[in-house]
Amino acid sequence: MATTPTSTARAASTSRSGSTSRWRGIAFVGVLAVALVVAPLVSSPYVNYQLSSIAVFAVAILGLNIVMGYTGQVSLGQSAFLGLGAYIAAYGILHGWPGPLTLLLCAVVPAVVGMLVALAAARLRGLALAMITLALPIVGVPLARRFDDFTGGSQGQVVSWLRAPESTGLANDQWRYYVVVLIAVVAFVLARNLVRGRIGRSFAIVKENEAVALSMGVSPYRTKVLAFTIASLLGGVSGFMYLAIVQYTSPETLVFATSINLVAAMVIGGSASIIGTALGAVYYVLVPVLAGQVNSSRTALISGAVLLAVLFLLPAGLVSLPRRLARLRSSTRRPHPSAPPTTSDEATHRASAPSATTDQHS
Amino acid sequence: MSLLELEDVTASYGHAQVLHGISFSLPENGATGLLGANGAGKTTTLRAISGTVRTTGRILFEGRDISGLGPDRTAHLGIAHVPEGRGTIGQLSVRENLLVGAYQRRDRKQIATDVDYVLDLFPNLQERVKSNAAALSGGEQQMLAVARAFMAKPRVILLDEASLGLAPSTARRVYDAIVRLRHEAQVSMVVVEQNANLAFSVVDDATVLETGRVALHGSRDELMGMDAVRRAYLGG
Amino acid sequence: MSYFIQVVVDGLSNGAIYAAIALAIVLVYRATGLINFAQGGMAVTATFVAYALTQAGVPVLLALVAAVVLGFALGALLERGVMRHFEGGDPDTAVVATIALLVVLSGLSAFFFGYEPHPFPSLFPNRTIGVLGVFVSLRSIGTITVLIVVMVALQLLFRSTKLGLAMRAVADNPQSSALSGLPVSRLLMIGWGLAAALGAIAGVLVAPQLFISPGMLDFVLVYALASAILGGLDSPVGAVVAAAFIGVVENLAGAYLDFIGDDLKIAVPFIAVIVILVVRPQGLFGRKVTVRV
Amino acid sequence: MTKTRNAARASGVIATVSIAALLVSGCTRDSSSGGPGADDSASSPGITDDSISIGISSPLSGPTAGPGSCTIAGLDSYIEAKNAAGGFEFGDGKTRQVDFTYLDDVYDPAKAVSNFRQLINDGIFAYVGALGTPTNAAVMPIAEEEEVPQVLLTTGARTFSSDQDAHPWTTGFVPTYATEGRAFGELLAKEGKPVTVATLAQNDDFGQSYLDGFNEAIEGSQVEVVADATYEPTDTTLDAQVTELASSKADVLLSAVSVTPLQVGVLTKAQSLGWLPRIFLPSNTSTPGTILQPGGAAAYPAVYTPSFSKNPNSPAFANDEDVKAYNDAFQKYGSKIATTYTPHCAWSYAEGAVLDEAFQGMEEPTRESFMDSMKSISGFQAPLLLDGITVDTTTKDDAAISTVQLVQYDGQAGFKPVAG
Repeated sequence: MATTPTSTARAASTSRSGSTSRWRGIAFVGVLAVALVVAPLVSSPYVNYQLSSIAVFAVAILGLNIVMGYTGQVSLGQSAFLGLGAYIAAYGILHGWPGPLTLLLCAVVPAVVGMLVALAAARLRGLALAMITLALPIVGVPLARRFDDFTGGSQGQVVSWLRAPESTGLANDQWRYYVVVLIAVVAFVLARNLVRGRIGRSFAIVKENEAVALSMGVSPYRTKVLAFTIASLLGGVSGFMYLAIVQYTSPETLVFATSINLVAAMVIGGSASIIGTALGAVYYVLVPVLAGQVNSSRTALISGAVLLAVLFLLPAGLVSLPRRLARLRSSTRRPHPSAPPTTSDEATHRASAPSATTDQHS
Repeated sequence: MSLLELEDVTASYGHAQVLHGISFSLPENGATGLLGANGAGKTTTLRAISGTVRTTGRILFEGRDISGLGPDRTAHLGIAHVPEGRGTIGQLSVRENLLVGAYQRRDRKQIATDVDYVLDLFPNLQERVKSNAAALSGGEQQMLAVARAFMAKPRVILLDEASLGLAPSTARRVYDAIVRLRHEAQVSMVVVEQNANLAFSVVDDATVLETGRVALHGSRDELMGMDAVRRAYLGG
Repeated sequence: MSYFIQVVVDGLSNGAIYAAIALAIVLVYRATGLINFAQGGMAVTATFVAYALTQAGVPVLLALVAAVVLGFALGALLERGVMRHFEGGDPDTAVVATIALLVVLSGLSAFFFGYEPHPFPSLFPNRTIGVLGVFVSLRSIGTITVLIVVMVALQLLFRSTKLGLAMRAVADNPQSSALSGLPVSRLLMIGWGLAAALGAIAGVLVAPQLFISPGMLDFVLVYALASAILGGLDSPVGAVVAAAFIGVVENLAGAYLDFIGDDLKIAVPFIAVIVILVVRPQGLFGRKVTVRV
Repeated sequence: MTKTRNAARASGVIATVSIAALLVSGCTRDSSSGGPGADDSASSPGITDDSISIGISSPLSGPTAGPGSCTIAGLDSYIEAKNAAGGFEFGDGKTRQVDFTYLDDVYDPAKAVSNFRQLINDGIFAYVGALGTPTNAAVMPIAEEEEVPQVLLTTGARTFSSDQDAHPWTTGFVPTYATEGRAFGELLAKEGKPVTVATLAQNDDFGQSYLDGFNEAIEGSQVEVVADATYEPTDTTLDAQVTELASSKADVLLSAVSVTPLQVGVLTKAQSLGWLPRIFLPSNTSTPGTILQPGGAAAYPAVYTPSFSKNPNSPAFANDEDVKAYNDAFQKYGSKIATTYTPHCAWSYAEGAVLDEAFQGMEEPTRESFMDSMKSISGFQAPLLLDGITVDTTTKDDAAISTVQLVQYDGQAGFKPVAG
């Protein structure tokens, strides 16, 4: 089969509503932009803090999604880059470096560290790769304690900064919101262009089949190193943003558990999806809050149950909700037996893809 | 009575229907081919038979309707599916792959004899019997896939694109062994193959599929005599 | 000199703890091909069953047997009820499903027993024997003995039984295994059941030292994962040797390398693992897999 | 994927979820409480004529959830018991019910900040009793900025008490770790003979403050530290550290270990190596039932611990009035929150009484008045505190409780006063 069933269906649906959907898309971006600008003006500091947190973790998850979702490599070390970014930001601010320079270093230094790790690790796959990435936060925490001149040790560092300039007439929480949301929007736009472009295609081919990638002149190794580097860069940037809103960093910032939660949030939002990334961040920030409102003593149990429930209902993530609803609607119209156990469309998609590629060349 | 008979079989993935009523039959000790362009539904037809895709219509095997049975059940009944892309088990050695093929058998002594037989049939495998399947070359993996299917002592082998990605000479060797297997072991076959020259070296007759429907059916000689078929599938 | 030997012996007893969990990881990887975060949750839950029984006056050995049986049932049930839903889909989704199971299982343990660690009775006498100034607890010796038995049993299971072969085949390539007539679903269920049962054994072995709490295995799991991977992931012997290696190297580094100290000694085995993996991606005992194009 | 269409749909989801979030938190900028000068009325947010609301964020899940739950359970027991008995009397002559909100932060500073902001948003009057050094450190600057009291913290880190002029809205409750360490040092220094000491400390501010206090006290005495080791709270066992320390054959082991199983491991390992020093244990890991008995502490010549509260489970206090009141209240309220006893349960109960005392001195319904009153308590004998231990909040550089008593393990389920 040259065309997979899903892509056929999708192609049909786009051609049916090509131009309307483009207008809808533009209208949506407009509404979203207005909402993002207006939201902090009408919201309480608490809501602004939560919205800013979503922006922070969205960027961290975006990095994770590039390496895991788009390129298909395991990473359990994203929290280490988040923490590294936060520490660099704290050090820079406390030493009076200009904000933009600090931000730049928060991007570059973690990117270099990530690249060095990836140069060694990118030849590995599966669990071995998981192991190396997992070692980063595990080793990072005692390192952060050890170098307390740089990090403030286990007490952490309070950094009171990023106060709203008088001239803006904004409160601090609003100002910080605009700063982190601006960074997040830039990161998302750049990432979106990246994954839609040539590099994004090489990510997808490497994820699909490394042998095919080689035959098409794409080096899986270099592609993976690039993906890890970008992921670490975004992790570092999210660390800068973290310091902007939390105003504090300590070894707890980079603990392993955060990495795991970020991975869960990424999958919950939607693997290999930009919008899914944003939804994952919403999930990451809001579910613990909602769990706390249900019962503070049972947050773990509630979060776990919610996670499991979402995975059950939407295995492809929150981003697939509209598609899922559409399918439910049509299947009530035309009764359909439940999907066969061993062959989901995804599996078919994957199995048939290499043949499709080969055929184009023959 | 035919060994295998498909009657008006349809199949779909999700909402996309891929087969729109396929019918053909395979006699005892026969070998039939499925030809057609990409997307014609050849692979899906094999998957319909082995039970890895949801179908409607009837699929009779030895007179019994097997539609709706899963792959482990159809394998138990004697249908061995050699999937596209070979489907060897990479982390297992050649010998272990062969033993997995014989999983449902209880006749230990005969299993040992059959292992020797397939290793004789594929001397390349004999040399690498302790290697992991993932370490084999493409041709060797394909040989292993066929050998493993044979180890189940099936009544029928479903062979999907055995020549895919192989050098012409390697593909030829694989098919030579398949021809030998067919005659020596008395096993029936349904062969899906892009390269009709290779296919026609094994099969007695063939069905041509177009977008999920039967376009043409005929014996090997009839089909080879048709200009349209020759142009489309025989490169001439 | 006796100090050096004592450091090594201490390292070995730490290694025994890592090895207990590492064996469970090897088993579950062999049987399901997944990074299974729920492994620790299942082990802790099964160990809590044993704990509840010992609290009710049941002898430890009997409680262990009950935990193993219930653990098997729990593992099989989770596979049947939860994980089967994710088979054949995106593997990342399945991994996150195991994370969700871990969170739910520890949440449930906490619901019944709280987060505080509780003392757990040992299978072995709480005594220490000293030879030439080197001291080793009977508990460590007993743990190591049980581990070796489990290790040999696992090695036999995977290398010499049809069930083991089938489990490995299913973990590696479920589709092809199904086409060869392997009952994939049942084998995965058995795999999860065995993994949880082994988790129960591991949990009961390490709980007297670590105390039982929902988070008992959180950090041990990390070491155990390192051991399993260093050992090559499909080799029970490799996992045990690697765990011993990690335990000893860590202790020696802490004791003899001043710039490492007690705080950074955790980094030593991890850096060693990374170096070894980069040089030898299949691990110390894994079989080399070259993927041809 | 088909871009815009799916995007538009998914965006619908985002929008819905975000709106839901805003609705749940249910508030706009105008109704926000908090900020200085935000209110025109005389009273601060979170207080009315018949109620006052306070909040706390502590770890309720994860590894530190045991102590974390207790910091809430004890306080909740005191508050609910008092509410049920009619309410709290305030210095302005009114009687109020206390409305108590608690949240889980999993020991994560970002979550603690989020929780703190949520609590302010919900209109709490004060933030009381939270556990955890990094979490409280992250909250402190915001408490200052928003001028919200962050008081009676259950953490012995010096940061929260040592400079109250710089941090006027923050106070610690329990003795600082340095206070505990100093008590040990003083005991040894007073003996006036040469003593060798081995120290084992957690590699963070807890361990470091302990050692700092100890070293200050032994300066110039004949007490000498001959071996030292540290550990990470995430270590599996401390056998290696104990082996190293044992080779020093020191007379005394100061084991500043805050993790229960590890502390038990230290006690068992040292005696298994044939090393039987006198042992000093911190107040949070010296509970007889969970640590001393499983660790076989009776084998050592002496096991000391600093104490300032009564252990409600100890038979020695079974007939104590405070303990009875505590047990009744805990049974009724706190046991729903914490299932296992740690000393933090007793501490936070006592903390409830200190809060009560501060309320009684509060002449106006404002946070300023509350802080004034909170910082002028002295000589107050809170329930469950040992005789001779009093609460004094008037010092500018120490926690509300700044003294401890050393007690010695009696080999069974309790403690006795240190001989001599």
